[in-house]
Amino acid sequence: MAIKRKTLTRHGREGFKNIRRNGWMSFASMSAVAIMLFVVGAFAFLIVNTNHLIDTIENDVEIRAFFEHDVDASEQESVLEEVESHDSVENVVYRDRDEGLDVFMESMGSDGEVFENLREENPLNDALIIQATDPQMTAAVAEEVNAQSAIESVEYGESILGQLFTVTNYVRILGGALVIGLIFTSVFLISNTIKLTILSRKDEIQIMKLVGATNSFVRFPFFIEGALIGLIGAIIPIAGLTVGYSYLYSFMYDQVPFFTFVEPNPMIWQISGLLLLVSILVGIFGSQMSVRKFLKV
Amino acid sequence: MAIKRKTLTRHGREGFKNIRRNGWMSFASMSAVAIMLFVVGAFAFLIVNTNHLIDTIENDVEIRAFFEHDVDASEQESVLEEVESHDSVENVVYRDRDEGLDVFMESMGSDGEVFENLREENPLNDALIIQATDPQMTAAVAEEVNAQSAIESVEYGESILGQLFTVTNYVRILGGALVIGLIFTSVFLISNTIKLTILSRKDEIQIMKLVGATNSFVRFPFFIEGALIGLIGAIIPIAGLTVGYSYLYSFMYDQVPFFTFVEPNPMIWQISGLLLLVSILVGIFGSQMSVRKFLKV
Amino acid sequence: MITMKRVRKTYPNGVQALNGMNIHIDKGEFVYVVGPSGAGKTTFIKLMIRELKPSEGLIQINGNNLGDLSDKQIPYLRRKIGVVFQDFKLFTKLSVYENIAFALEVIEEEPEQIKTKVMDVLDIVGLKSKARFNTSELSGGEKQRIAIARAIVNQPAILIADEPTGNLDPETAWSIMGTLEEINNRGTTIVMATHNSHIVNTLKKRVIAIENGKVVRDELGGSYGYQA
Amino acid sequence: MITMKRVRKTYPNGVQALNGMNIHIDKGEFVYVVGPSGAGKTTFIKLMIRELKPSEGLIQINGNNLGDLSDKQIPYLRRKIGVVFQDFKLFTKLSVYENIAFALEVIEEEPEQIKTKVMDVLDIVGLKSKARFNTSELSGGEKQRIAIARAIVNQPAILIADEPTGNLDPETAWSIMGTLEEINNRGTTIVMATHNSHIVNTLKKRVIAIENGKVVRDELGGSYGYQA
Ligand SMILES: Nc1ncnc2c1ncn2[C@@H]1O[C@H](COP(=O)(O)OP(=O)(O)OP(=O)(O)O)[C@@H](O)[C@H]1O
Ligand SMILES: Nc1ncnc2c1ncn2[C@@H]1O[C@H](COP(=O)(O)OP(=O)(O)OP(=O)(O)O)[C@@H](O)[C@H]1O
Ligand SMILES: [Mg+2]
Ligand SMILES: [Mg+2]
Repeated sequence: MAIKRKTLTRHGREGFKNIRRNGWMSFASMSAVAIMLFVVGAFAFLIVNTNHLIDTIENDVEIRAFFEHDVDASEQESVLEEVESHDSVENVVYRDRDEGLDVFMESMGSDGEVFENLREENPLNDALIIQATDPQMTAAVAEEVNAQSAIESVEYGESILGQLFTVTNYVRILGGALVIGLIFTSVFLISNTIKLTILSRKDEIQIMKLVGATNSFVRFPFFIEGALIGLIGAIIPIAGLTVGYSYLYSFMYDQVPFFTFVEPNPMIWQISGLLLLVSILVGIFGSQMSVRKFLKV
Repeated sequence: MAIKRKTLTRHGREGFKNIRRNGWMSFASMSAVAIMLFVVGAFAFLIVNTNHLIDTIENDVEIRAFFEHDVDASEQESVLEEVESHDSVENVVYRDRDEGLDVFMESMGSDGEVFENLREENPLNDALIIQATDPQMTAAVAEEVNAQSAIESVEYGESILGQLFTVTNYVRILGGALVIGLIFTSVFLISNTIKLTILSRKDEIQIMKLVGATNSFVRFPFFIEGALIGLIGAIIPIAGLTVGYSYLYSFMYDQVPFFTFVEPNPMIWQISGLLLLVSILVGIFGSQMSVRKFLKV
Repeated sequence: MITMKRVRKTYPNGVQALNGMNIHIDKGEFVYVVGPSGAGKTTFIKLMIRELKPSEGLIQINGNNLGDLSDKQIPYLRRKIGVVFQDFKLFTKLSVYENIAFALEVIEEEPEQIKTKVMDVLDIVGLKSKARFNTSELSGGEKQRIAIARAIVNQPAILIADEPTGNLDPETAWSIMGTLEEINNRGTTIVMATHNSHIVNTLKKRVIAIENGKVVRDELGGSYGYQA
Repeated sequence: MITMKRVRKTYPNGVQALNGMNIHIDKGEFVYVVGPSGAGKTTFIKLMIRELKPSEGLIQINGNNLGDLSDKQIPYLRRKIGVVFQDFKLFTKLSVYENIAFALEVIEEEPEQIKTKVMDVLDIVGLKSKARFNTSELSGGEKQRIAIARAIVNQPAILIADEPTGNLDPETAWSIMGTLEEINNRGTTIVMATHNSHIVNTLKKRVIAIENGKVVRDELGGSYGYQA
């Protein structure tokens, strides 16, 4: 049964009018939407950046595989090639003992210079610097490399690495759980608020039914109204979050060179779009669920 | 004008009854309270621990002041004493070049052993390890110490320290602002929800007034009701947070030895108590503010 | 047109509002339903528009057995019945005009037609000048007249009025009765629950008297009263 | 007891509901207020209990000039006036008993006294058996009688009733009128707005007729009607 065009126009108009008629109530719903979206949005940014930080940290994990002192260049070369061809290896770099000392001295800052006199009788070994495709594969790769007879020892901070991954995995799971929890919570809270505003219109809905309105005739304006509440409620938090994040990003960029946030573009638009979509859907969902209860007349 | 005891009893009874009479509405208010308290509480724990982490990091900041090679023991002693008596100095430890090498080798892990052959012609200097009372005073203290003629140079990670404090101060301010914002937001959202439930009782309130009830007679049961909503709404999130945090604390304690959370006891009780108090006050505030609008009959 | 057979209605709280009602009203009739307070008049009306379902018995409206109608069909039944509710049931947040227009929007009347019809019916109940007012700004009698206007605006086959003159002064009440007679003359079946003995005794019609949820008297051209 | 001088009331939407009312009612009087729908009867009543403030003019109740009363004093004024509202104004979520008891709780009556008084007054209006019912489970006439019961339960000095028999069958209406007479005989001043010409013409009392917000007739033992 197709809805006539004039009726559709009427529903749209009523939806808009109802926002005004229930002025204070509409405002209450919209502010609930706005606040929860703000919280969820801010949290989403936090999670994205935490993940980014974790990735950065994890990607710093490297394996240093030291050659035996008596291994010659061609043998080193063939080991390099073999490691390179390994499935779980992302990247291998050869670093001879000289370079090794440079890197070491540099890492010591101004203290490092005092080690310059080590260069003659350099106690370091030539090494391969290996990165696993998946940082969590590091230990496995290191073991395999260590099995090679040309390799004297491997180093990859094994003492700390297990803990690091425990923590990062934990943070990831916790963050994910929190985001999901927060989203459910927001959906609940927003539809709760919308339900309260519609509860006060119970009589109105029942009168409509008694005067001969079909369920869909009653529902349609509420559909528009719900979508509008979601839409309008989303504007302020999205604008706020967008501006706020861009500002924070450039602040971090200027002040903290060793860690940058995730670039606003396009992440910010993806999150905003998602928030907007969810907001409108929740508005519609909340109003439709609430109206439904009062249609049984 | 003192309220009679029987009237007080009546108000209390009505307050309780109204929670039941407005069943679904009361539930909606309580869940709004519960959810917001959960968010605020979780955030409070997050902030407390972030602060704790920052403190831990900041307290790791130390100044290494290296003596000139030709300074003798007694002179070193007098410098130590002078630094020790400085107002902004928390703690000074003397570390000769030998210990310095030990510490250095240890910090290098298994790589360190190769430096053992440096011990004979140790390139390091004897040093003072200084901690400032306030980590943010570090730079100032370092400069003063460096002014001493017996001191060759000072090291305190100056390149990174400015950034560290920028970040930690920023995180502190941001965290504080967020907590305050979140609290205001929650207060707004909760009283918003309560307002919605009371709005639907506008007629009821006006009839009371028309039948001769004084403002305080109308208000008192709402006072009780608001307090109860705050109280009941607070139970679940407080229980959840308490259990959740204790669990998280012991998890971190077992799994991550290099950073422990703030001990649950007494922090958890302080935050819970605060949340409960705020919750009840917001319940009362929300209901009283909302009733107020409808008393003008 | 309207038939009830052995209809019983027991409310959830245990009150037996109808207790074996048997009624038959033909198309085009004008019937007064009288009875003491709490006799079951409003319950009887609620059953006809399926605001309530009977606990027992058979109800036929316009040839449809209400028990056989699905929830989806109920709105179409209701559109054929105009009802003046005892408590008016106006949309409190809407204007007088919007209240009446709603009944026409529901049946997807043409927008221009809506305007004409609403103003015509407002003229009939004497409240044309208050079209733009909010219903909360009306006196008791004015509200009642808006309820009447809404019930008749889409020219229903059946008009049910529950105490439609309870808040009207005699003069206005008579003018409304004139309107109802006119509508009845054009073929609309009218069922009017009333306590107004003066109207019942003057404008003689069929009188169905209900007491304790049963028909105790059913008399053509009867007078007010319910002692059998 | 009740005095109005040159009282005008203009609603925010511009309607002039009262247009220079002058009225004086003595203690112990029984007065009918009649007038067509929208004449201003309910507005007149709302002014007396300060539900509304007059736009102009002087109102005295019980020797108090309402213009001089502070907001704090209004409740005490209202407790001396029992009102049967045209739209009942019952607490929809409370039981019949609780509705009536509220008027006594407000004046801090003793709990045992409340019980006795509520049941007594329910007996008077014939609804003792429905004390525990929710008001939403009542018929129109039953609601009206609860409204009457609440208005008289704390024996107010003045009883104002706005169309108190509009939803009652004649028999019940007469029983209520008997109660009002009795209360009046015990000294209570009664002001009753009504459209029931039969009652006004049978139980002869002072009749004040209002039209267009003005007193057009004021006659002791007059009959229903408002053409001067
Ligand atoms: N929703 C309800 N729940 C329970 N009982 C009800 C309900 N509505 C009405 N009743 C009871 O059913 C009986 C019939 O009520 P009904 O409203 O049909 O009476 P009525 O004839 O319309 O009375 P009136 O003339 O006072 O309007 C009454 O005893 C009333 O108390
Ligand atoms: N709240 C209001 N806002 C605006 N106008 C109002 C309001 N209440 C009543 N009016 C208007 O004031 C006039 C007097 O209304 P009032 O209710 O006093 O009449 P009444 O004599 O009680 O009528 P009825 O017999 O129909 O109850 C009417 O024209 C009405 O439309
Ligand atoms: Mg009825
Ligand atoms: Mg009136």
